[in-house]
Amino acid sequence: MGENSNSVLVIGGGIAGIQASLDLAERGIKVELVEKKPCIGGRMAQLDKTFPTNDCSICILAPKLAECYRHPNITLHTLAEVKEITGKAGNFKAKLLQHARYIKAEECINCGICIEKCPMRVDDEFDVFLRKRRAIYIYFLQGVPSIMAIDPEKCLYLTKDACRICEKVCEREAIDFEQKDSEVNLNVKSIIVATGYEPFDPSPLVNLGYKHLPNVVTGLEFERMICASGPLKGHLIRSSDRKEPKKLAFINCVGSRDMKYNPYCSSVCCMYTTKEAMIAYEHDNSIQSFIFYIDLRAGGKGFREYIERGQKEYGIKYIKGKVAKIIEDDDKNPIIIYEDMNTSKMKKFPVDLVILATSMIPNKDTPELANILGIDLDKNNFFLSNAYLPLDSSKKGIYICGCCRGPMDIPNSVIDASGAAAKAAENAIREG
Amino acid sequence: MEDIKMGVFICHCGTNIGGFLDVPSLVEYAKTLPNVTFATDNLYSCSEVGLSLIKEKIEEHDLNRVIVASCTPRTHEPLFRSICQEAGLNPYLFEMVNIRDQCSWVHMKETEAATEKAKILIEMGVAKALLLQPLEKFQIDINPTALIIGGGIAGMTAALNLANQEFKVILIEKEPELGGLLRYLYKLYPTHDDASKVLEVRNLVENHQKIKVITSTEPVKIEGFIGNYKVSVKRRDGIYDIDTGIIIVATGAQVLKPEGLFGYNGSTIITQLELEQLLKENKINVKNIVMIQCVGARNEERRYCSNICCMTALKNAMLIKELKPDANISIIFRDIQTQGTTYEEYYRKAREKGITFIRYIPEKVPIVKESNIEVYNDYLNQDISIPYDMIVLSTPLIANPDSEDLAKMLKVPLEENHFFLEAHVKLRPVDFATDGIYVCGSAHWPADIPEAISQAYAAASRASTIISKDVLEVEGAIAEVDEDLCVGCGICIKICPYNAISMDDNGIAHVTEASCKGCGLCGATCPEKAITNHHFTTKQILAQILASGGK
Amino acid sequence: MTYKYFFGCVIPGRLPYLEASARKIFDKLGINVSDQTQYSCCPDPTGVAALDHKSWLALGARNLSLYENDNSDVLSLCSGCTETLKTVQHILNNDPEEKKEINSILNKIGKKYQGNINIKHFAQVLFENLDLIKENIIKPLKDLKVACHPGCHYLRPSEIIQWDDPFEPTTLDVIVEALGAEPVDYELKKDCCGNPLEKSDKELSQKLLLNKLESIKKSGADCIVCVCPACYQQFDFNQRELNKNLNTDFKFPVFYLTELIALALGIKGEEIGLKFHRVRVNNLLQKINILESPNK
Amino acid sequence: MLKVDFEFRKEIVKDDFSLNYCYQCGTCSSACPVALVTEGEYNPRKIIEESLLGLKELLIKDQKPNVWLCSTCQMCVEECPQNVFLTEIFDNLKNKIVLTGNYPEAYNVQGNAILEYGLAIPLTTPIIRRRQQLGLPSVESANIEEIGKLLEATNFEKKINTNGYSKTEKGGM
Repeated sequence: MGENSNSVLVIGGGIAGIQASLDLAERGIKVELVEKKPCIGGRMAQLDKTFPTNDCSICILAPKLAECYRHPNITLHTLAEVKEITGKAGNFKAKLLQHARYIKAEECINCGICIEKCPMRVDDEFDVFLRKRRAIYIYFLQGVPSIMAIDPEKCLYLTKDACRICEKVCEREAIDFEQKDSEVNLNVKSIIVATGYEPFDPSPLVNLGYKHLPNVVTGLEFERMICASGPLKGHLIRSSDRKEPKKLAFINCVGSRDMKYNPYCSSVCCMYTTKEAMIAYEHDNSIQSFIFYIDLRAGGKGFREYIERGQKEYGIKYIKGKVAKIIEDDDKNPIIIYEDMNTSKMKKFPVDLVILATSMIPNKDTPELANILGIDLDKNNFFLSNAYLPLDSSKKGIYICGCCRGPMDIPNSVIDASGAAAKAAENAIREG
Repeated sequence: MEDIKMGVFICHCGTNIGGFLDVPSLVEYAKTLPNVTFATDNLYSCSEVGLSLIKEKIEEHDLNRVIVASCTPRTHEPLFRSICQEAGLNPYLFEMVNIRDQCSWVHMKETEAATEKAKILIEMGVAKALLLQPLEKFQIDINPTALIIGGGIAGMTAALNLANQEFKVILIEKEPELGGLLRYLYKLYPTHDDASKVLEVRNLVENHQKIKVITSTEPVKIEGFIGNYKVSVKRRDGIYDIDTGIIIVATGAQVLKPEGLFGYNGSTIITQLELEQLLKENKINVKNIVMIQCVGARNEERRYCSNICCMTALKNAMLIKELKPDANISIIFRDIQTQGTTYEEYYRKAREKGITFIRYIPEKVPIVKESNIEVYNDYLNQDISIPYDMIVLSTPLIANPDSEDLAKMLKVPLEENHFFLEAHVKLRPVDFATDGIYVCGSAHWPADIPEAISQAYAAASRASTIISKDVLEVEGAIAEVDEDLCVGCGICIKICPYNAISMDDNGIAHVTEASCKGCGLCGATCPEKAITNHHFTTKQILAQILASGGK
Repeated sequence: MTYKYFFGCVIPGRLPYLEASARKIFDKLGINVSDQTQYSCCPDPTGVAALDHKSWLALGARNLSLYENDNSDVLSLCSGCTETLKTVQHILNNDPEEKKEINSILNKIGKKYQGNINIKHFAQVLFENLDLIKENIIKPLKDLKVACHPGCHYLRPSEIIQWDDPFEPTTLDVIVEALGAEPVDYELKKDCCGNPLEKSDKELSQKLLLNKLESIKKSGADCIVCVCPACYQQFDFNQRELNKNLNTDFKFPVFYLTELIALALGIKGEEIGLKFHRVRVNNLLQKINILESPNK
Repeated sequence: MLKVDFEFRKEIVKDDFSLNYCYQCGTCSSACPVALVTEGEYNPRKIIEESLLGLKELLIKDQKPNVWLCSTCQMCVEECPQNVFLTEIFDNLKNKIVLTGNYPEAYNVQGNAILEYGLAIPLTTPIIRRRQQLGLPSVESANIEEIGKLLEATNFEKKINTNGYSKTEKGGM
């Protein structure tokens, strides 16, 4: 990459990174898009539907993935991480660590034979550990680039010098165990950080029973459970007895607005629990959902109407109150202990399945990346932004967008991403 | 006659289709249809593998018609078309059949019948594909100028960014000065910076070489199409024309005046905006202040939550506390809207300052008496009384009354509350369905200053993707008027939602190719059948109807 | 490390046999604990604290002042005392105003609170000497299923107590397991026994006890272990009364943790006054061969 | 109708500032074992809301909900997402009620025992005998005059109800 070309480094290949890349590419600016996972798509790819339109998430995302892959101005670096940034606005030098994929990208046609034959079963991160994948795998079915990757920590050959079955069965000889991690050096004018979030693990809230009670799951797990391409093929059943749950309870603010865990509001849970309850109802009209909330936050466009629709057309019951304790009966049905604030009476409320709307928290490696980029974090470890320059990081030429600067929904991430693209373009031109 | 070789690709869409329809039998059926020389299935046609397969088969079998039976053209047609093009096929020789949204999803429990329906749908697709004609896309020149309507914080921010990207920007404002609602605010949340400090951006805008600011000006007529809009604006001294490549709508919103609500009188019972003025002038000298939230919002008339009033109330309550620490401030609310990191922290800080929060339910709204407010306390299940010296009503931002006129001029839609309606709530939040027009700030939905700023940058970015180009390629499947049949009745001009048809000097309707989206309204409406909608010709549609068993 | 006992009111004044078991095991384990005289009521965090915060603080601070400047940690035999002493120290160390005021009161009796000592619950000291206990076990408590009742003030508020996990307490189970017994889990493990409500609503106090006992019964436990004299009284003294009032039939022997350890260390039942228990413990201990069966 | 009393709220806040942070989520009542067995008649959340509104009559006179039913188990404090120290706030309310004299007798018994002996449970002859049997040393608790002096400084005797208590009365716990 020559010094004179206008190019921007985008870190993170979720919806924010993708939108920023596409805007810049269409603007005529070259983009280096870095994603640490084997495929771009991010969290949005894991969701079943999206509020408030209830569009199928992957269906509206997939064309953008393909567009990113095909756009002449975008270079994808998957399985890659930013290791070092030097220089300043207008002339940053980035050093990427390109992890070996052990696959010849141009040869793999994603036929899947290697997956069938691979003997190693590994917890599938994309499906939030609800099913197993193999050591050779495609990150998710519609993933881009749609080629295999080998998990070096699980592959029998790479860990124990055995197996190599994939190599034998691949007709296209696409397996390449000789590949090594490598370094990629780039020159860019601006940097956009779009590294997203991860869900909070609610295990420390012991009284809610996550991991102790089989029929208490997280929102993201539910999202995969109910997704047609998920581990249950969209047939909602509970893991304890494989029965179809009929009564669902959603608990909002799990780990959020909580000084002991995450003091902030995760912005999206009131809406997405409503969405999940709606989808459940659409799968099975005999399902009844109850959403426990502190404040019902629906300030976005059409959000309040969405909640009303949830009440009227989907029979969702909203119950004011935070739940501190969930127990179970002998049939493993969770029992929610809560106060009905309308009457101030305590209730023991048995349901079939509980869904915990867990907080969005910063990615584990955010502090490390902040260090590499030389930008500040806020007190919650999100990247620090300024109220009136919301997309600027603390360093000139580096812009932040989407959930890496605080919890937000998809439209706001997309707005942020386009906005960061505008800032990055402005910087590239002014510092050019 | 052309030798038609058709390829049919049937998509499983994971299990979205494959889980409910008998896809292999669809493949077998497709092979029996006229001119189908190749048929196969695909796990995900839109995946890279699926796409390469299509390309490979076009070349291998020398296909000159391609059908993908899968999801919806709304999201996927452009992708499949571009694949055909890459394989050397005219993209309009591609036809898409929707066997998911309109078949497998709606008949999940009836595999057999649904599979039969899918066969018919595919047969209809084949019938149409036989009649498809290659079409050419049009190239249009782009005027690298941006016109921004509205000089509030959103409009100014967008203007500055585009100008800094070295585009020519024209910013028009109906008021005599820039600044919008920001001019009336005292301090801003969450930092308590003076609004005037943020307003300083005005100087940068006014002095930027690339920005032309025109105040006391409103648009009266908008013509043209992406890259080539002509906007007529009215000034005191007459009407002027502005040529621009794109338009950004940043016209903001206004605060509801709560006439007749909760005893609003403008003196002891006032709005938050009026309170800002008192704060500016340091004129608060009462002790017990009660704020009521959702006044005129979240009710039958205005169902929506205005998004910014809770933070405004918290801010003003805290500012009063700063000026008058012994003041007792209560906020009567329904749900406190403080999303995210800083706002939730701000809410905690407001509680820390000793502000009293009382929740009310819509069934039992607060009653304002002479010196106290009576309200049913939902948390205690009983009525309580709060003494007051002053009441502050938090009213929503409502759409500007002139939005409707502007929407008509732009031929863009408004949503039910008369805010501008974007192309797609999720993924195209600042775009309109009409190309080259964008929206940001409270014209789109009640937005606070930080939100309006982010959106302004986003709109600027979207606009830059157009005006950075010299030429743009536009849709080929458009309407065409047969001049011999047209009688110049003008019905098509009225019905066109994209402002794409005009009357020429001879009284004959004329389609502006760059604006036409090929929606088909004109063709369906023309009493003389003078309009052909390419790619959806009467012949093609009739063939489909006949193939479905119609007569 | 050396310790000084804080006995509080209930154990010396009503349950001296628990004091005996504690003294015996610390002696036997060679843990250096000496007596401290001149102490008053801790005072009771459920009683005096409700009457008057200032008096509660002042009495607590006075007790703490007795132990200061001595290089010994406080070893409390009661969870309530532990909580009071820790909380008083926490409040005074975090509130200089309050500390000043309390010291002006203490000054009238020639005392001064500084706030520099460690306060430990006896179970914490035992947990920290687990290896020592294991080395000295003579009679492992085989085939004994134990429901541990940590009790509220042993755990909470965790910010001040800073010891076991407030939601998943394990320390007692670990000790019990080390003795050779089998700790069992039960749903209401971390719930209150109901003792403090005796002062305001006896019936309610019994309802809480009933829930606890039912939950313990479900777990299949043979006996209950606790580490607070208030809980001990609630379980041991009130079980019979509960049976009478509610027509139930609970017969759980209730042990103080020190008693179980004493037995495992080979200390004889009569030495630690097991006969004073209201719910008889002999049958159970004979069944698991800790006490000799009269038939043999 | 109940009247919001900002001044009384301020009094409660002065004793424990954490009251202010409550946002009425109901976690406390959901976690409270006493609320559960009383089906919400005892309700920590309501006591906090009444405190936030300074509803003195309900809190101090009517005692609805009855704050003396708090078992001080601290479950609510542990679970409260806003770090409100409910148990402490309740103790402070109890202190205020004590000044009105309208509180459960058992607390008084304890208070008077401490005034008299410095201990909540004074030693009785049978216990002293039992201690000897068990080989335990005699109890040397605080000098009661010293305790008396200290409690005089805190005004303890004036705050609690001492009517009917004499040197011969026995304390209890």
